[in-house]
Amino acid sequence: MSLIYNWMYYIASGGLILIGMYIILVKTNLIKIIIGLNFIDTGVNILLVCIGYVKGRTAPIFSTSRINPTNVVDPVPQALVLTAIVIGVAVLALALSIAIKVYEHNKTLNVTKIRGLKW
Amino acid sequence: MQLITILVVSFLGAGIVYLTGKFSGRVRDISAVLVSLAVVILVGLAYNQKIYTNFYSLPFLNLSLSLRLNYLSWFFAIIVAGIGFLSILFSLEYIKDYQGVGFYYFMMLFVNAGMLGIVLSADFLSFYIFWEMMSWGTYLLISYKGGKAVAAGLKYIIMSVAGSLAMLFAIVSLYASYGTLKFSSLASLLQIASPGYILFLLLMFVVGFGVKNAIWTLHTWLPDAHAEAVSPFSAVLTGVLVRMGMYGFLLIMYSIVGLSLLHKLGYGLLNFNYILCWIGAITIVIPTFTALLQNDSKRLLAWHGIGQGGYMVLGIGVATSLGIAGGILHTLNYAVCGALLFFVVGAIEHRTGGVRDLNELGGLIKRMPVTFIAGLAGISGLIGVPLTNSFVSKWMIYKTLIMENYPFLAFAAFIGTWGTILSVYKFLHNIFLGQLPEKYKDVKEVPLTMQIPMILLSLAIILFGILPGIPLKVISGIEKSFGVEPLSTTMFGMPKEIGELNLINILAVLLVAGIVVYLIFSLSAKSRRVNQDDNYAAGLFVPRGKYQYSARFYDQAYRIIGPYLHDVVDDFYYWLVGKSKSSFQIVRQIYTGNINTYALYILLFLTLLIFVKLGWGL
Amino acid sequence: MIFQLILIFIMIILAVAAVIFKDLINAVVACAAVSLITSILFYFLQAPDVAMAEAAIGAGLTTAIFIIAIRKTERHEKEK
Amino acid sequence: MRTRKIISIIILLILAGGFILTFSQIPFGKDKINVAHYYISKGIEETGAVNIVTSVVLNYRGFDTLGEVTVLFIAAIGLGAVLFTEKRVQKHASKSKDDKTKKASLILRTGSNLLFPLILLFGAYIFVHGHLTPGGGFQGGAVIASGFLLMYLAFPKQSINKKSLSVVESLSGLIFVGIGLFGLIFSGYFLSNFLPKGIPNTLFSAGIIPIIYIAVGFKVGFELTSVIDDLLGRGK
Amino acid sequence: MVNPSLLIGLPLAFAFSIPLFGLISKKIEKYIPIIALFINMVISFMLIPQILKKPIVVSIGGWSPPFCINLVVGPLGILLATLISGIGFLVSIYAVSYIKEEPTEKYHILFLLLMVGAIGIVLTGDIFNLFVFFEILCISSYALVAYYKDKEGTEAAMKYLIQGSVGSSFILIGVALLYGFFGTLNMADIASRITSANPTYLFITLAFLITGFGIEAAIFPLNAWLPDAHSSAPSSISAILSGIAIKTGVYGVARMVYTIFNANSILLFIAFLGLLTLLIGEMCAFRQDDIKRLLAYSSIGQIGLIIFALGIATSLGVFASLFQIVSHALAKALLFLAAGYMIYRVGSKSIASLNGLGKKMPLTSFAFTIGSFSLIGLPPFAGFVSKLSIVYAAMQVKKPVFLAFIAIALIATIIEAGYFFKIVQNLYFKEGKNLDKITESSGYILIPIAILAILIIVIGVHPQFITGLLKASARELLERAGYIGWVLGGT
Repeated sequence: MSLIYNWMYYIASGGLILIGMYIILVKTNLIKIIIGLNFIDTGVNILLVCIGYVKGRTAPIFSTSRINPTNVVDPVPQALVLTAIVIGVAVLALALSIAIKVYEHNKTLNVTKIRGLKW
Repeated sequence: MQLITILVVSFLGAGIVYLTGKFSGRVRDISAVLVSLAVVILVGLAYNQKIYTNFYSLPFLNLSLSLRLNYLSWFFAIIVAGIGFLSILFSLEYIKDYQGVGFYYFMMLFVNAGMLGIVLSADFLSFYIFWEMMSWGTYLLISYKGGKAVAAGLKYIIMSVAGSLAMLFAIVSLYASYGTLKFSSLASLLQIASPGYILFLLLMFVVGFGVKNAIWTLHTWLPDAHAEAVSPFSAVLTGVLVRMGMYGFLLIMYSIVGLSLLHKLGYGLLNFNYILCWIGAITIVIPTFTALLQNDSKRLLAWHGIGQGGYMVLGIGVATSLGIAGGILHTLNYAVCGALLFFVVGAIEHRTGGVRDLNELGGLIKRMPVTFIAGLAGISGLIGVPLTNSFVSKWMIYKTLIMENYPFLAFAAFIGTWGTILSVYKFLHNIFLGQLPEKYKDVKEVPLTMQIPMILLSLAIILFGILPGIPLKVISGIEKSFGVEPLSTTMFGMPKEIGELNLINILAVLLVAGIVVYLIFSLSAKSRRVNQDDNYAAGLFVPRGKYQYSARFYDQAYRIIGPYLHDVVDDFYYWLVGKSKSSFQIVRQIYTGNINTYALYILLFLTLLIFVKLGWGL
Repeated sequence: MIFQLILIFIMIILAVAAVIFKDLINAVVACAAVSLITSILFYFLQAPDVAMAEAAIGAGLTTAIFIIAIRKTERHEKEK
Repeated sequence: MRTRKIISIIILLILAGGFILTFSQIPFGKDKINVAHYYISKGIEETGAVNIVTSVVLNYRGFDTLGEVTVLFIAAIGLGAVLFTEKRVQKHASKSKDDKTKKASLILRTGSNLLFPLILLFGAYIFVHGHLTPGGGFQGGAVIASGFLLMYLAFPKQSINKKSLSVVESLSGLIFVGIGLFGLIFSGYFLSNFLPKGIPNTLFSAGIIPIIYIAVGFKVGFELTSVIDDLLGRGK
Repeated sequence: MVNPSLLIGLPLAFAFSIPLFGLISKKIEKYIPIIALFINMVISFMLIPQILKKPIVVSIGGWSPPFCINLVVGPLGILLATLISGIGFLVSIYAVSYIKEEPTEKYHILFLLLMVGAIGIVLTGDIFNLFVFFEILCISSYALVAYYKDKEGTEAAMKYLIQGSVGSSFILIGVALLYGFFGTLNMADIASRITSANPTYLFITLAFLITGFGIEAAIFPLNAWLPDAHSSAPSSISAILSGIAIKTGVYGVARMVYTIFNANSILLFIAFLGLLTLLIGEMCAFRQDDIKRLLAYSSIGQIGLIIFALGIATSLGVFASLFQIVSHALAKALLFLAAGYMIYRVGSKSIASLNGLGKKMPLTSFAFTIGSFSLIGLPPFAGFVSKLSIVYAAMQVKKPVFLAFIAIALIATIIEAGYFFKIVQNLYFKEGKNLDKITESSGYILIPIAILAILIIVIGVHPQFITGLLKASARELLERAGYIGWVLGGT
């Protein structure tokens, strides 16, 4: 049981990252590729948070004064993930706007057809 | 007298000329002539002084650029300055109606300054800096006229960049292994180097200088460059710039590696010098005979430039004191003759509106007598007729070949001269002799500023022909600096022990023969001057066409030896460029434009990195 | 612990479904579901701040932006 | 297409192998806290914020959040630049759209009228109590943005005055950087907490944190709204 | 004593204030980036003498280094910051009259924030902060590449965005794994603890980070985005991307390999990668007929040379690569600015259309010639000294493999000489069609081009100006103990 417990979240984050990469490698639809990017971001966020998780400890908020400082989860990865999520949204919004413009010009979202610039 | 002043005067002079050009043409022409004259005087004053100055230091590479003056550098410096001055003088009239004349004068003086820098530099870094500045300056000047000159310029710069990069490779390997680039210290350090390393260095330098001196396999840029460049610059190009390669050979083979070490390179017949002689011999024969077949006057002279370069390489390849002296003297002689002939062609081009095709011209002797005399002096100099300067140098080269008993090389040299005589006769005959076509009826003689350089150079040919002692004294000084036992020479030729050459006797004999011929000629029946076309042709209308048969002079010869003399080396280079172009096309297709493929490249790179470590790491 | 395992299993299934769906709206919905489950997982990993952020931004706004973009372009992923 | 799938699967397997190898070195759930001990133990009295994550986000690693806000600002501006259409094209587009966009259903309109102020209130609550309860500028901003999104859905023709949006955005950004520069002037360190810490667990504690989080809340809220507005292409 | 955090704080404040200035009057926006970057340049010039004596470590927020984000302003940092501010200042002058496309206010904000991102990357001492500034740089360059909103621009931006965000995710994975291993984010802290982890697994983290930064640094297989992005972006942006953005990627790779991971075994592999990039870049550049695409490929080639020099682990090798970074940044920015304005005047990007511009736009073509001669490495220009030091650094290593590498690098230079000389000839010695209405570029365009050309000649003739700073930064990169000492030893 402890083996599954230890590896459960890593499987989740690794799985999401690999699925995201698979989409980018194989799928030809532009929106599908952007979804793939979103998956990779989510996967990395899960990885970051579960690196900071310590078994049997609570969230790092001392609203009630009785929590002694030692049994609290690591706050730093959570701070990093906050930033990473918002960066993910920013890139996503920009990607979709550029995808809209690409669709306006090429009338297709199929990546194999959008090949004006090569060689 | 500081060496740096020579360089500063020439470089700043170029700048000043360009700036004055912005205001008025007259001032610019005068200042250009004055600057080049000043350079000639400055170099002349610095005759036999031994100077060595550090003028700039690069602490981060702990190197310092330095200049030095000895006989070798002075000898080449005076040629550079002299021919540079004469070509500036010649181009005053010639360039008047081109556009971008300010750029032309700036570049001419800049290239001259670069050459002076090469000749005066005392360490390989400043040598390389000035060398590169000269190369790209020449590139801009060759393609100055536009049209076909652009392709010629590109061909030149690619080969010269390839050559100079090979040289850079050797220079930096020298610096990496010895920590210094000064010629003097390198000369002593290289004595203890392994023969293999010296051979590698020599190979690299030969490639670098060979491209510039147009030895046989690296010569393909020269005909196009000379044919397309502006005539005054072609004179500088063939006379002096190409001879920088010669200066490089002398520098690396004798003042740095030294004669004794050269003999130890290679075993028996296969040593470095012998191969160089054979390259020289081939460079004499093949280009001279391709010159025979050319119809364009400039191209013909260009091929001769390569041929004569072969004599020089042959001369210094033999590595005897007579041979080296012959090679160096021939450098001077050909510089004079080559420049003179290009001035002649330039004069004709100037007067006949740019016509260079030998079949069109003819009979200009009546219209342009001074140019004819200069042309006659030039071609006799090229052939090596007695009483001209290259008779002395060719005589020395033949003598040393025979004394060192290289029969085949001597035979190649003779054939070379024979080919030169044939093609040069075609050059003179088609341009000056024969019947004057109508369209050149009103051709006048070239203006004075173009005649002076021609006259001066013709006098120089004759002067050095009769009194070879003047240049030979300097050359014996050069040989002393090489450590070769110097040639004992008299003012008029060679003393008895090396085989009598006394030009005064030859002069006396020829004078006597000349007077006798003149007497016979003037006492004989008075010949009546007859106009060409007032002969009686039984009432038929006499066509005004050319009676001259000189068109397509060596047609039969062309049919026989033409196919063999097809420039196979040039085709090889074009084939090489074509092959690399197609391979670049394949490489270009890596970027397919498909985003999935690009993502595939990224992940492939990542997995490659992981594999490289896992492979090595575990 | 079992509940988290089930959630992760559902999340992986939803992710694979998002890859397979041809209709982009379904794929986006699957993606929203994945980020919703992620926010619940963050709750289990004792990271409430991140859970709220992921819920509000990941599930809420990302889905909206995706749907707006799909409305402006094509809805179905045409194979060739 | 087949070969591409096979190659990518092989690559992904190798990457999975790499992940497994590396994750085996980072045991899940073990106490790997190293630098964070300082934040946990001295977090409260140094920054006065009860929510340690907020104190890390704003004080100890405030530079990241400043960068983060800049990233969002760039995204909004970049979106505006990419989706920018000249004025005349926009008027023409909005005129032609008038007839066919039917009004939203009654339930949606009244529901959203009712809910909108509540959502704004909830969003404001989140980022005002950033240093006390979980949540903060980003989460509150996102909630406000979803509120505006709801209004956009309910009223297809209306849109927010872009000019005021950009003013609020840049003002709140300036407040954040201004506080940073003030910190530099007062106590020699960029973004240092120069205001009094107050009593932990009360509203007005933790120096500059609530002020910055209010500014960030407004900024994120309005920026995401302008992103949605640009994407919908209704901006006046 | 000027506080280096102003280098990032001030331009950020200016960037946020541009929309407010926009309300007052539309014309002011064009000049704000100039003011901001001019102040940055002045600050960094004032800091140089002080930093040569003792590097400054500035903590953000007032806590002692490992517990907060700190800016490590060593010789390498200040060198690149000065280069970025300088070139940014010049390009912002160029952009005043070059950018006429409609939302100019948004262009200037994005441009200024791109500069902030670049300076932030170079100065920060914390890997997550490095990732955030890297994101700022990337996102603003995505938006700016798509600025013209034409068919090419959007497609190029799309491809650049996808590859860039894949790269950023790899960097984030790398940062997460590093935090997992060592529990700290401060570069010096990680560098001091690097030996405590198992080197094999650590290498996978290094692989992720190198791939992430390598995409921005345009190493061979990862640079598919560069030709499209640089050729379809506005010229002032491609000048910044080629001149500065790639260099920050190279700085990232160098920081990871030298300072943090101390991975000397991979340096030979990086040298080989650099050589491969050089060859491929030059080969592709030879066959282009679109001038900006050609310049983009030649950037790939030059970056290959820089990375190759970086791979030579000796102090002279790193010195040579930094010198090449400076000389390439100047020359490439000059080339893109000059080519951009020529295209703007002539109307088409093809090289054939540039024929005969030498007479109509003499100063711009003269500057273009200087830039291209400096890139080829001809003597009186800066490119010669840097290429000479690279060749010397490679030779000094005495390993036969480096001799072969440098021989191939010189052959690549011949290819590069091939296409640059062809363009110079087109400019001067070929007749152009319908060039009558073209006049010389206006004031705002000429100032940056002239200053860049003068800088190239001055550094070429007298390299001592920057060699002192270059030697110190090479030492900083190589002696990681020194770097750790600055940050952790004493504040």
